[in-house]
Amino acid sequence: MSALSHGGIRRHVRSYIGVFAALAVLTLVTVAVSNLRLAFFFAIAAALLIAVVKASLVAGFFMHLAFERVIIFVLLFFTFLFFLALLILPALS
Amino acid sequence: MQEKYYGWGLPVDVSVHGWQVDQLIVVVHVFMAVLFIGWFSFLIYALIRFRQKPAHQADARARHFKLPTYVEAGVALFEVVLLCAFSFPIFSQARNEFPREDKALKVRVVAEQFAWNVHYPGKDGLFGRMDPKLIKAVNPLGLDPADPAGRDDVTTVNQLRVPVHTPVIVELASKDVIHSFAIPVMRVKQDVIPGQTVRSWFEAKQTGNFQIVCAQLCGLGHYRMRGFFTVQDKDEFRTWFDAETAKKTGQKQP
Amino acid sequence: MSTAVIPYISESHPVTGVTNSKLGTWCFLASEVMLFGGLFSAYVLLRTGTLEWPHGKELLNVPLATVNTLVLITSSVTMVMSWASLVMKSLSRYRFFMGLTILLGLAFLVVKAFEYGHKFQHHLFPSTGTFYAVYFTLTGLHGLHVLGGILVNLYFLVPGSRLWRTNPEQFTGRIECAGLYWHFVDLVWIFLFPVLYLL
Amino acid sequence: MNSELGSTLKRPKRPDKSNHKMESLMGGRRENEKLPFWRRYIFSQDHKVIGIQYGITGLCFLLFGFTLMMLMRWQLAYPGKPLPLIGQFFPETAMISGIMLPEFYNQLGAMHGTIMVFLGVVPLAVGGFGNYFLPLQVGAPDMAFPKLNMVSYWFYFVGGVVMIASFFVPGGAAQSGWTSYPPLADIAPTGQTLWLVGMAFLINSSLLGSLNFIVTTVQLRTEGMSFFRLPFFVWAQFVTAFLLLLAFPPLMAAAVLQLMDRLAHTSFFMPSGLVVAGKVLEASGGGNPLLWQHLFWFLAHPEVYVLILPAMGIVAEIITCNTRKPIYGYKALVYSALFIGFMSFLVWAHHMYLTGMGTKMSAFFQITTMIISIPSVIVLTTMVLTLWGGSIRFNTPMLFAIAFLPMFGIGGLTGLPLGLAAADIHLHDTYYVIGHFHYVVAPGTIFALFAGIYHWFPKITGRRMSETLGKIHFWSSLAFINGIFMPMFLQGLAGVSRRLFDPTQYAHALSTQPLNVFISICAWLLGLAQIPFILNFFGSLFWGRRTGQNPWEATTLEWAAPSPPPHGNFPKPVRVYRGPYEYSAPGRKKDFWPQNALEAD
Repeated sequence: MSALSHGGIRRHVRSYIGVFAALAVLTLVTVAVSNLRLAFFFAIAAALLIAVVKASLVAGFFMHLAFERVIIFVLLFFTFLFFLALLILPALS
Repeated sequence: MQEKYYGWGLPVDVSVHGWQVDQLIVVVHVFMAVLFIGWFSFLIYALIRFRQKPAHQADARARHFKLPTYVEAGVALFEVVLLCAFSFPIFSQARNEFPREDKALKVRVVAEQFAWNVHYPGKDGLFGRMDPKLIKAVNPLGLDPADPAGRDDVTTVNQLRVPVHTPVIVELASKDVIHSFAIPVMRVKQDVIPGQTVRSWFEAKQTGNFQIVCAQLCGLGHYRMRGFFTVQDKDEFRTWFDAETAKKTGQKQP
Repeated sequence: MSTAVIPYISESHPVTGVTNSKLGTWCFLASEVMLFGGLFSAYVLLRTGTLEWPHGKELLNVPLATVNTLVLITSSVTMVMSWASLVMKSLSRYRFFMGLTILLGLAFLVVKAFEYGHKFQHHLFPSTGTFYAVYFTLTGLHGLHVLGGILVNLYFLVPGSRLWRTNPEQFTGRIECAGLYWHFVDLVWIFLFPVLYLL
Repeated sequence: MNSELGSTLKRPKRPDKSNHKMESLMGGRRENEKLPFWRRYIFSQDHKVIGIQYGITGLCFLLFGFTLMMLMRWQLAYPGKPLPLIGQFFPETAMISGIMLPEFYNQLGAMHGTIMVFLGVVPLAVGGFGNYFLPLQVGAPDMAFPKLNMVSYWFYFVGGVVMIASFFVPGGAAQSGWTSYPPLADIAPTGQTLWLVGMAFLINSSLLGSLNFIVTTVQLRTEGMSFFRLPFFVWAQFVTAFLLLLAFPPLMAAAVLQLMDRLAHTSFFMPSGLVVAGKVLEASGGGNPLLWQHLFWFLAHPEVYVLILPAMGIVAEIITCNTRKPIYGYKALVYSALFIGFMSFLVWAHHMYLTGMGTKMSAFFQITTMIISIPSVIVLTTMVLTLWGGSIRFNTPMLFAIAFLPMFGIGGLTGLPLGLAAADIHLHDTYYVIGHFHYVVAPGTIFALFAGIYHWFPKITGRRMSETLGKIHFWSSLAFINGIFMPMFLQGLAGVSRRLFDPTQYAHALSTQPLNVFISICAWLLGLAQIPFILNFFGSLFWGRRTGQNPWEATTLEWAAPSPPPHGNFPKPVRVYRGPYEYSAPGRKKDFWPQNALEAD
């Protein structure tokens, strides 16, 4: 990553500003959605969806996951799998 | 009198449905013995035959063995049988298939640090209301005197008496820490988590005096938290129960 | 400090394509995902366990938290800008953006401290109820992670940057890893904010 | 201590192709000698010195945990009788004129479990052997992050000191089992808080260590060392590192929650309306004790695979080396280890069948538990088939490694009835469980660690341990260890529950009391049987026969470095040409072909 050409990094910087704007807007959106008094299930689904979109923006552009090598994805795939198991199974039993 | 109940292996089976648990334990242990003896004798044979001898060199050509893969497949298959034919039905019977309420004796057992409070609903079949704030030495369950349903309830400490050949539904609760209500001879064990009530059930097929065990570490008195589990004939149990109710209701009418 | 020469510290491994420190940082972030996974699992189990669970909106100050979220997002941007300016070989712009990141992080902590102080005044402590216990524990542990991130960034702002003169490549890699950690801390807050404040 | 640089360093002839420069490698070594004593041996960053530090501290804690058990066995064999000789030296809070108190027995039980698992076996297996031999077997000069490696040892050391200190606080050490189930753990005396703080240090130490192992294995493999040319020991440590990395943090979260419960009076694990000793507890309530059990067992089951995987790695190395034959089914072994690592995250609730869990959930966890038993069967079978067609040498490490196979077999098989929920109804929390996991850990992992010590002692010190003392230690330990744990299965079937301070209170336990006496005698004799090992271990440091670089004629890379390897491990960078276990290759004079040997010789 650090061996980027001068032009390449310029493009990256422009994308950071775009991502920042998107994140700010999404934050305001999620607060607005929560004020809509949706049914309980939809409120959770909406909030989590927006949070996931924001998270993937941060991870994809700021943490350069979009340009990362496969070994990092293998590591994150298994971590995410066990994260889900830990999140869901206790509540089911 | 105690000896014939207990020994170095499985204790006597006093429960009508206990044979299923014993059968599964025996089947699994036979399966384990067969596997271990076969596998261990192969190990010993290989050690003796291929020990280091002068002018003998190991041959690196790995002969591909067919048998082990079959054995592994067989083990996997038998485990499926163990699960579906034995463990799932027995466990669901113990956890889900409760006897019919009207035919069964309902009892509540409240565990506390180092004693079992047994609470019978009495003739009206209703348990009196309990309130933690009312708990005192003389009223360990915190029974609310104002509640009419509780007036005829019989309460004992560490004494669980049940009639023989009658299904018993036990409602378990704990006042302080995690205990575990276990009767080895009945093949019954159920963790009692404070903050939740959980139900278990069993049916005795033989009279006698047995013991209730606390199977989960619950503090420094865990080892002496022994309860007495007495199975009596139906009429013997009724006379005992009537005497207790009379004693309890007798006190109520001055 | 003499260490035997360890390869791939600043140039990436020919096969895996990553440097040691980046793979190490991602492993550390994986363990942090599991740490917050444990805490979120506690939140899910406790919330599904009880019937009455207060809505975050009534008890917590949502507008202030929204501002706080924007503060943290801005600090994420300035962090990645500080790394980008190192790639563009200008130490001064790096120092500017890194300083900004640290200030924004401190601002986030000040807002949190204000929120906590406000609650303590109203005698709302972790021991008042499970909702407050979850709120204080999760945001508290997240706050400690933010504090840790600030200390690391402070080190890289002044003493750490001497490495720029001797080995700029390695220093850029270090800032990238500090940036990964900081973005992760922001990512956790992105999930914490709706879960605690909005649902 | 013993890493003086006897070998003269010839300047290498061929120019260095690989990207690390030769001069700085030489420079690194000369610079290392100039370091002051405390920087070279106490706060050292050399993975070998750290490995030895972990190993020695781990062995000391194993001995300490063992003595705790020997005290417990006295109370179980002769309940209520004063402990002869040393009984009067204990404070009033533990023993009154030699007669043990129940709370002290619970402290011994809880700390025996904690010390043996978290302070003894894991640091020895992962911290000691992993730190020392993973870089060597991978062909790396050192771990990827030396400073982090040093910090991980000192976190472990502080955690150990905190654990020992917890014995001396008022109320004694943690006394709610090594599992520390709340609400009992929440209302326990201050020792429990120290246990949580100690655990926090141990968790972070293992985390930093596993990070190092993963990056070293992935990034620092030398030229030619592809993933499938790695020795199985490296694979086992690699999978173990992932288990530590991903399973420990949830326990860290649970420890934070329990610390909040104990110090900030929150009630994550305290349900409402608790009445303790007659008084209503004023905690805010609403908590769920099962939350701790889920988070704890989410760690604790991968933790037991952390205990067994390095042992499998060590046993695989020693068996192939001493049968002079390539391992049977290397790929099957590696895939089994990976599959065990993956499945170990999905089986944890088989410890919780009786907590009121529904039949659907217990069915799921029974299925995953049965699935995870298959790779263990495959691992054992491949190791036994490795013996077929070999030329087996019965030296001490090989004896321990061979004994590991049937012992781990019994441990694994006795897991079957416990994994079936129906049989678990009767066997849960009885001595059957104690027999099951001790067979896996004591004659299993600890025998494998002994095998590792005997096998690699020449590489670490340049001297051999005595074979006669080794064989005395082996045969006596094997006999007594089976004498301890085999009768426990009978007690378990009889329904004797675990953690009983005085088993004679129960009729069904009273009938097995003769077994308790027999077990206790075997336990004390096992303690005596360790004396030959201790003498052998420290004696051979000075009087053991000197050995060269490769006394066992093994093929893996650590035998390509001098004994003991200098700082930076390999005088000349090694290059790997073939798989790890090329023994008795047809048409060659010597019956072993080291990984780094050129085609010709």
